[in-house]
Amino acid sequence: METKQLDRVVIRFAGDSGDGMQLTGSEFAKAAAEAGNDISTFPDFPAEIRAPAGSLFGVSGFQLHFSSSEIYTPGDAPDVLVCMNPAALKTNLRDLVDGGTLIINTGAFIEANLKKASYTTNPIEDGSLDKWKVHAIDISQLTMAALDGSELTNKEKGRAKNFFALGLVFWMYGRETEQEIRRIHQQFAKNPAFGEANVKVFKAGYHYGETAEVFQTVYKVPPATFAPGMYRNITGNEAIALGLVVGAELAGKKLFYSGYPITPASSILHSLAKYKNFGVVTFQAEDEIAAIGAAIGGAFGGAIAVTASSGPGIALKGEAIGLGVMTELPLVIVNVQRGGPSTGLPTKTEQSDLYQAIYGRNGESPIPVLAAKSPGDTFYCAIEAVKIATRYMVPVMLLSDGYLANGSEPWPLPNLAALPRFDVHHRTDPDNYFVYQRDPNTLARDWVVPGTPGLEHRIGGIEKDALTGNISYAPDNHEKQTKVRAEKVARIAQDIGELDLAGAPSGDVLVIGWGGTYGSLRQAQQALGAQGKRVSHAHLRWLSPIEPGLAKIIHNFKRVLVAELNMGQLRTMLRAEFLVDAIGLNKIQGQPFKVREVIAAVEDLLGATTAETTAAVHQAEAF
Amino acid sequence: METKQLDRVVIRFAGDSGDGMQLTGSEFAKAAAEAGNDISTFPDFPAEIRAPAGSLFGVSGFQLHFSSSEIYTPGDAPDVLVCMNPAALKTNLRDLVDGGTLIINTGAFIEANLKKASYTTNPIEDGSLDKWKVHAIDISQLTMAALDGSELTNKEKGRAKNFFALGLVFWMYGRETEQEIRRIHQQFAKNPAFGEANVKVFKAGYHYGETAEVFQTVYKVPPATFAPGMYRNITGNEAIALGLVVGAELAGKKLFYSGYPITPASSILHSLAKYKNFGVVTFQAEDEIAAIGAAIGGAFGGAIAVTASSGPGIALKGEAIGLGVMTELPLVIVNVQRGGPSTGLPTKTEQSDLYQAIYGRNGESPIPVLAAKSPGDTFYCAIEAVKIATRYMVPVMLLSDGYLANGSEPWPLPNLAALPRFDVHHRTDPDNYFVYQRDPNTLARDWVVPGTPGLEHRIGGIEKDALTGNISYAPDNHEKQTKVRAEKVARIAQDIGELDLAGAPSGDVLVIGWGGTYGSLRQAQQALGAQGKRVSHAHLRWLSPIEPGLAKIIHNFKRVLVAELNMGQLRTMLRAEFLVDAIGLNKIQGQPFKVREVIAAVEDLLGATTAETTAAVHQAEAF
Amino acid sequence: MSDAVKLKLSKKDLESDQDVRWCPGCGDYAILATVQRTLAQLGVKRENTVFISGIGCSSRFPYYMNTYGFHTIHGRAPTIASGLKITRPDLDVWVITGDGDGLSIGGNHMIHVLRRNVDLKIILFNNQIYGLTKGQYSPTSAVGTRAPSTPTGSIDHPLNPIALALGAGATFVARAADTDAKLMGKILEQAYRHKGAVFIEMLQNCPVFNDGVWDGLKDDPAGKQIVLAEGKPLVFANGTKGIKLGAGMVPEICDASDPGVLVHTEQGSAVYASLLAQLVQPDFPMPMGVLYRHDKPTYDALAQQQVADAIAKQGPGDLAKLMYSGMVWEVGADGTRH
Amino acid sequence: MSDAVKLKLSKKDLESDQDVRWCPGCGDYAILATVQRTLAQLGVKRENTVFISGIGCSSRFPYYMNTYGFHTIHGRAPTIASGLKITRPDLDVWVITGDGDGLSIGGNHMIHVLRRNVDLKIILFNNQIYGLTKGQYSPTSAVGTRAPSTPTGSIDHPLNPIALALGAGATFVARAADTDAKLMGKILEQAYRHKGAVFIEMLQNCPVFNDGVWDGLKDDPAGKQIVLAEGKPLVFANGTKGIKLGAGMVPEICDASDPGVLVHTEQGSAVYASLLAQLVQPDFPMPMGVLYRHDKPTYDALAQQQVADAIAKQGPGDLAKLMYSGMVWEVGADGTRH
Ligand SMILES: Cc1ncc(C[n+]2csc(CCOP(=O)(O)OP(=O)(O)O)c2C)c(N)n1
Ligand SMILES: Cc1ncc(C[n+]2csc(CCOP(=O)(O)OP(=O)(O)O)c2C)c(N)n1
Ligand code: SF4
Ligand code: SF4
Ligand SMILES: [Mg+2]
Ligand SMILES: [Mg+2]
Repeated sequence: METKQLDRVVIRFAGDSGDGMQLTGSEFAKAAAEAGNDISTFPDFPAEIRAPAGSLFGVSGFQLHFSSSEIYTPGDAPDVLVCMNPAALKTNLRDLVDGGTLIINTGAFIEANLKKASYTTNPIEDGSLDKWKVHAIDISQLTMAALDGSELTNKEKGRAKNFFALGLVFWMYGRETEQEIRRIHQQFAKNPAFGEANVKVFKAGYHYGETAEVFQTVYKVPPATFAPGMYRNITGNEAIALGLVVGAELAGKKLFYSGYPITPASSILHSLAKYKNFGVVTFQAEDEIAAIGAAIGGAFGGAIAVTASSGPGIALKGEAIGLGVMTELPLVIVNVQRGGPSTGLPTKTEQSDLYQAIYGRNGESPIPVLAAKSPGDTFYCAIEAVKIATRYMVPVMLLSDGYLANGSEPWPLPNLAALPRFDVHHRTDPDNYFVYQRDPNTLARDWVVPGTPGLEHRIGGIEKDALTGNISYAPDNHEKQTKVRAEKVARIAQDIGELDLAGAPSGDVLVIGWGGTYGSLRQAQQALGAQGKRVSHAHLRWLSPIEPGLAKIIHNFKRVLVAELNMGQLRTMLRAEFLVDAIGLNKIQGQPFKVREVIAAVEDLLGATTAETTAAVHQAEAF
Repeated sequence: METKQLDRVVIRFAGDSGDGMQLTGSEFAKAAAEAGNDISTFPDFPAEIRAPAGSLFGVSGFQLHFSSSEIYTPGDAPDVLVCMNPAALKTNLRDLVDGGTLIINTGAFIEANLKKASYTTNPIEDGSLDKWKVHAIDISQLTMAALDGSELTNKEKGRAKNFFALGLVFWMYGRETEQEIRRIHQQFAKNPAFGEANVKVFKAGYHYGETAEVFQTVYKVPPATFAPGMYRNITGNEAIALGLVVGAELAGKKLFYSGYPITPASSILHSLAKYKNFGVVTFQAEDEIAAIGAAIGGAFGGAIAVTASSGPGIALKGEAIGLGVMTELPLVIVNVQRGGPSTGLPTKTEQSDLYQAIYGRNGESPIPVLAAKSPGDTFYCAIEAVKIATRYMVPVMLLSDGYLANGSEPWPLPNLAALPRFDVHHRTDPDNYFVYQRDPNTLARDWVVPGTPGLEHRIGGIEKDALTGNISYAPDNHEKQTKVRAEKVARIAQDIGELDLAGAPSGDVLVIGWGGTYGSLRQAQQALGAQGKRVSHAHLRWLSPIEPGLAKIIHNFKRVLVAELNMGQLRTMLRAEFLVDAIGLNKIQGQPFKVREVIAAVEDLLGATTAETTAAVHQAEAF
Repeated sequence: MSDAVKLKLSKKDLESDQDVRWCPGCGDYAILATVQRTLAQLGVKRENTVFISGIGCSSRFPYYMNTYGFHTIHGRAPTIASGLKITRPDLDVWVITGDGDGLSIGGNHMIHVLRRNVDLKIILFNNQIYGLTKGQYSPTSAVGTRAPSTPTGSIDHPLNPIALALGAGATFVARAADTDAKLMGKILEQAYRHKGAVFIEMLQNCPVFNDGVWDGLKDDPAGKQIVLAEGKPLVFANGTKGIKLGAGMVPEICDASDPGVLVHTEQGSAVYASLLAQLVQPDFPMPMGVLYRHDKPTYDALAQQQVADAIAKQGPGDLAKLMYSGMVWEVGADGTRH
Repeated sequence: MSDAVKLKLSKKDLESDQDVRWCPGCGDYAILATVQRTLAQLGVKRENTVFISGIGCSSRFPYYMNTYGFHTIHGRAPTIASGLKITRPDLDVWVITGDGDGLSIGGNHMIHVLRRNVDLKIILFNNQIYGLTKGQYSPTSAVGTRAPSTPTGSIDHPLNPIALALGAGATFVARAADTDAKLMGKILEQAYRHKGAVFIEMLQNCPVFNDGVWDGLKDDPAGKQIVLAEGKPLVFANGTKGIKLGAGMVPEICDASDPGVLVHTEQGSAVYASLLAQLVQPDFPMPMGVLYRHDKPTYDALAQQQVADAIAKQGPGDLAKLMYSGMVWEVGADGTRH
């Protein structure tokens, strides 16, 4: 039994939505993190809650990338694929690297399931899997055996089989089991019988690896080195929730969150609902319009008001956002994007709501828009959104996406003490108060809240006099106010930090991205850079106003490539802004970019030979 | 008493919203039309139904441009201003040309009204009106006198005073009175006493002109020459309604209109509700979402389904439009734009909903967008919208605005027989029917309606398989469908006619406009052209896809000026599309462009001397 | 609804070729089967039958019916169905919705479609939870419901769907449990025959996120249900107990022999119907069946009637005439007006 | 609502400096004056009073109150008011809406704010018409209403605002006419004291687009109105006639001496309240005053309570602890995990 050392492994667990693959994956991710690896995860599940067993559309997958060096993505293609049934094999095999390891639960490869997966012959037997290292194991049966004599029904026993797979991979990668066993017991504290059973099966899987002849090698992925400090695993939606709580704290105000459930935004509400002892009030409204309406009411009253949704829900908020623009109240609107149009691909990721964020309202109603680049980054974006909203008295749109929302990464805990406060001041001085009098620097009007004696006033959605705030239909006043509202957003540039640029400020190709594609783009740039290519990557955090730093460099490159998970929305904006003949790398498949796709596109622009491309791809994988 | 001949006159009636200025203006417009003048009108009224008498915000105005030669706009500035009270004078005087004629109802210039208009001294007496030809007449008193001995209450008598003004201007411009007298009797048929009184007062006003010494001259504006044929006066909303009825007829289908009232779109519903004998069904829904929902249901059932609203209402329709895009059903969505953002300036005109039309939805959801250029043109745009929607199976957005909706012009009646039919075909053949099988040319899927045996099928908002239309989460299918939806819109270019271009296809300045600004832009171009300037004007009817003809010429000009009543929305689109450094002429005052404003902007680009500019302006006025 | 020619149809004929994607054990299966069986028995024309839904687990329903179907957007099914029925009165239009789809985001459309009495058959799957979005509480969830969005319990008072429908002016209001195929079938048949808006509350179990929420009622039909029958008294507990109108017009449980025991009629007064609506768990057994039914002209019929009247009165529309309405004049060959 | 310290306030103190922009003779003037006078008498704190409205003539109301005010967007006032009240329970929040704003586009928010019992005082101006958009019929317009959008008469059955509010679970339901300042004042004062959602239907005249729509009732108060008084019988026509519950639970007009004449109590049963809701023109005189009033915990109080409980239970939030929740580990100076 030899032990082989690896720098990095990409493993994917695939099975029925009922097979518990999400749990298996995240547990193994925790183990990897505990072992000190850098990790990146990508859960990918169907829109159905629990589609019928064995169906192709019911397959649920969880991909984990763990490594002894820094990584940015969940990996392009799995080295190891665990398939709990034929449907999972059918839908995932194409991604497995040639020569990769394939672990199959033969127990599920029965006639009925094969048919559901539209296999005419059993792939395990028809030789169609020859180019992979196949480990065909009757996990179902072994699970039953492990639970022989337990009180549980056979149905219940069957449910434990994912823990067999978990135990097996624990052994394959030499992971510590105590921690995991403790966690299983905790998780099933309410139902010890299940906990007991799952632990039994987990151990069975582990020992099967040890004893069975089938595995010749154990793999070791040594710990990665990180910057010193405290770390935790975090998903994008967890981090947004934390960021909002911290943002409110830094503003010295209370947080009010008002939302209506929608995938993949719902879990922000779920997290915040647990933080009531921070004074957080959460409100599940009757629809998205009511949700933002309540948020606007909260903002009028002096709360840090936030609403979140996904594309279809944001569409419904458009009119109310306009009211926020006109009344100049601080508000944070989060859009956790998913595949569109219409209901589209509700559980898949996409970046196709950028136009909606920037342009999707009636009238001239510009608002600031920023986007998070990684699960952990959503924390800082949330804080920044709160800061800008209150500082400039304006609704701010924060863009995330399904990939960030559900994906997780090790996250260095922020040093709270080091985060600058931005305490909000509510005017109380009644002496010559004018409702639309503005701060000369930010152009923000005073945030006066009801309850303040002597400052009683009225606001609303009809155009307002530039000073008094009274209704005004005066032509010049309307033009003036329209321009001030635009200028206010433009001035936010003064609060925007350095452009996130990797590579030289000039060169052959500038790759521009925004939001959740950061990992793939940055990794591709590094691979190409290491190959000596004159390629840089600028990742935009602010989309409105457009990062000021970009203007300084965008003209210094032969070619500009805008990579987005849409048909070219940022590209259109940049072409209009800079008159640069930017071309697009666009993917509309509900899936993140693979690093190799980005490299190929850039090499293409560089007119590279395939040989070079493959070199760079290997380089990328070496990271 | 001399008679002076004029080529053109701009007259504005201004008074309380209760003073009946809209009626006076439109009656005088009819008289001008009857007299064979070319005319253009611009009603301008407050958001309040009937604001309190004498208030500044309660002033209602109606401007009429009548001429013996072709005209395109209601005129930049009135030559004659009729003011029924101080507030009207205060808000309108600034527009009156120097030396212009000012007719004032002194009867309303009492202390209280002067105060409401924040006059400290009476302008009639303080000499502040010296630079105009002032006719101070106690119209109130003269009206009372005319009705001496009538049964009516004094309040009722007072209401007739606008007819005194009407009679007076009838005399000033030597208009026939019989017709008008007949019309007044008709209008008040339900209440003959009022009719009688109004006629009395109308005559009194006329005779006052004759007898009183004050007027030294009568003006004659000879008839204009038009292309031979039948004509009528028409407003934009009337013409849209007619166009929709005709469009449905040309498609061989029934029209279903579903809307929720909103200014300035409501009157489309009001007109169509009168056309029930054409088989038109109208539905006043509970809100804008229900309105478009019902329209989509109608489209699913095989109707020519239409919904209309204005900016805030269109914002609410965004999500449902996406459903129309995904299910590929024919639909016409009309946006009669008004001042934004939010409630904004509900009764004023603006072009600031272009972004919303093009980009204002979640996901990749491109739709065709076209805009009407004049009240009469909305008729043809409505027909074209119906044609494209049914031919390509797609929701089409038609943009109009408050200026077109309420403004009127003499309209040559279309030759119905000459309008090409585009009969709709509903597939009934069940043999190898696939729900998303497409026409190779238009990429439209078959429009199969319920009630067709053997073609039962299901559609919905989740991504659809490119052939069968079944739910599909397949990555490649989603990308394919997203691209097809975009390509379908792009292909509409093949149905778009010649670019509407005035001037040479190359030159110094290309002025590009869209929608209701046509008149001012075209007139400015002609004036500049007549001055030998190398200036052309391209007016876009189609904004998505962008008029194909534009690509051929846009690069042939030194400068490109995009003139819009917004902050530069089309400009942004054109810069992105053509990488042309287009600059903007933008006005956000809830008012149309004045021809002089356009000329000034162009001359500015040409680096002209003010002398030249004024020459061109006079040229324009000479049209 | 359109008088269907009796065809020999079997349940199978109503099943589409799509795999049903609900969780194992979901109450939706039983409702689907009953609808398919009932429509088959009624011999409806598949091509004239349309199922329209919003978004939610329940709203996947149309995909499984071998009829025309439209899976629309969240809460808007009643609007789309209205537009279809108003323009195509020849079709039988059914609306499938959930307690979130139909009462939360779609509440406004629901009350307006009911008050207009559009001839739609609306089936609301009430599982007191948002299933598709993984178990948040809904407007019908009991106070104190612990769900992901309310870890310490929900605090809003639930809607009473029946009371709301009656308050909106519904003309046909009924209730059944997903487990009671017989009653479901009876109600569906009556609904099919009713000319006007139908509102059926289906008590549905969501084993995954709200398992057993209706068990109290389902496990003890005798004690917790009053199966309504025309002209029969409101009795339960095997005919031992009844419902009467007590002092202050408060409904009371009484002995079945009590002369005050109310007698059911579907055509009862609005006040009587509202009393039935007040009979809810845990204090009362819940009335099952058709609670209220009255005939009222339908919106779709009236809309079509107005068109017919207009044609009768003004004659079929003449486009030329229409063009010429308003002030029309001619410009002669000389280019000036005559 | 917040117990206001009695201040010497006059109506003038409640008037803002804005010109009132309603048409001459509009019923809104009287309602505005009564609200101003009543709040002055109640000695409310102007700074703690907020008026929130949607869009419509009636919704211009907040501009004229010298308090805090928010003229929002069409139909959404209840949502904005809810957000304000939930986060600022110390404020007195009033909602002004119309029959279009509150029952057409805003119907869903209306029923949900009522069922949640958010402590808001909602005044619905019912003129049975869309005033601001120039006179289209509204959800409360009678069948056959001729309006610009219905030249041959409207065909949808109107909503009964009171029945809808009750169906949604409102805890305070009242009705008054714009012409009856005294009754308006009494109701407003009670509303102010009620802890919970208040729904007041104000019968308002729109002289421009729907003149006299309530005249039948206003011109014959004795014959067409039942002025409700706690503990007093439902009598009208100068005490000669009464209302009783007839056979089949159908309300009937009877002789005042009839022993069956119902006696009013605001705290009556839901069934009794629904009977009052059924008393509408032209068949019945309409009950004026407070039809129904019950105490129920308010959403805003419960929401704040949950926060207080959480703090009591878990202690005030500690951000550091929060950050450290979940699986946390340390990376040492050597860059590897310990
Ligand atoms: C505009 C919009 N908002 C929110 C959602 C998310 N969503 C989908 S279904 C649903 C609620 C489903 O609950 P219910 O109607 O009771 O149906 P069930 O799943 O319980 O059958 C929600 C909130 C959406 N798809 N669209
Ligand atoms: C989103 C939106 N849709 C439509 C309108 C147009 N609109 C303004 S007020 C109104 C109805 C007003 O009726 P009601 O609420 O009864 O108020 P009233 O004017 O009668 O007092 C409508 C349809 C709007 N402003 N915004
Ligand atoms: S989540 Fe509940 S309602 Fe939805 S399919 Fe599963 S069991 Fe049925
Ligand atoms: S239109 Fe009617 S409701 Fe509106 S202000 Fe005038 S009178 Fe009042
Ligand atoms: Mg549900
Ligand atoms: Mg109204």
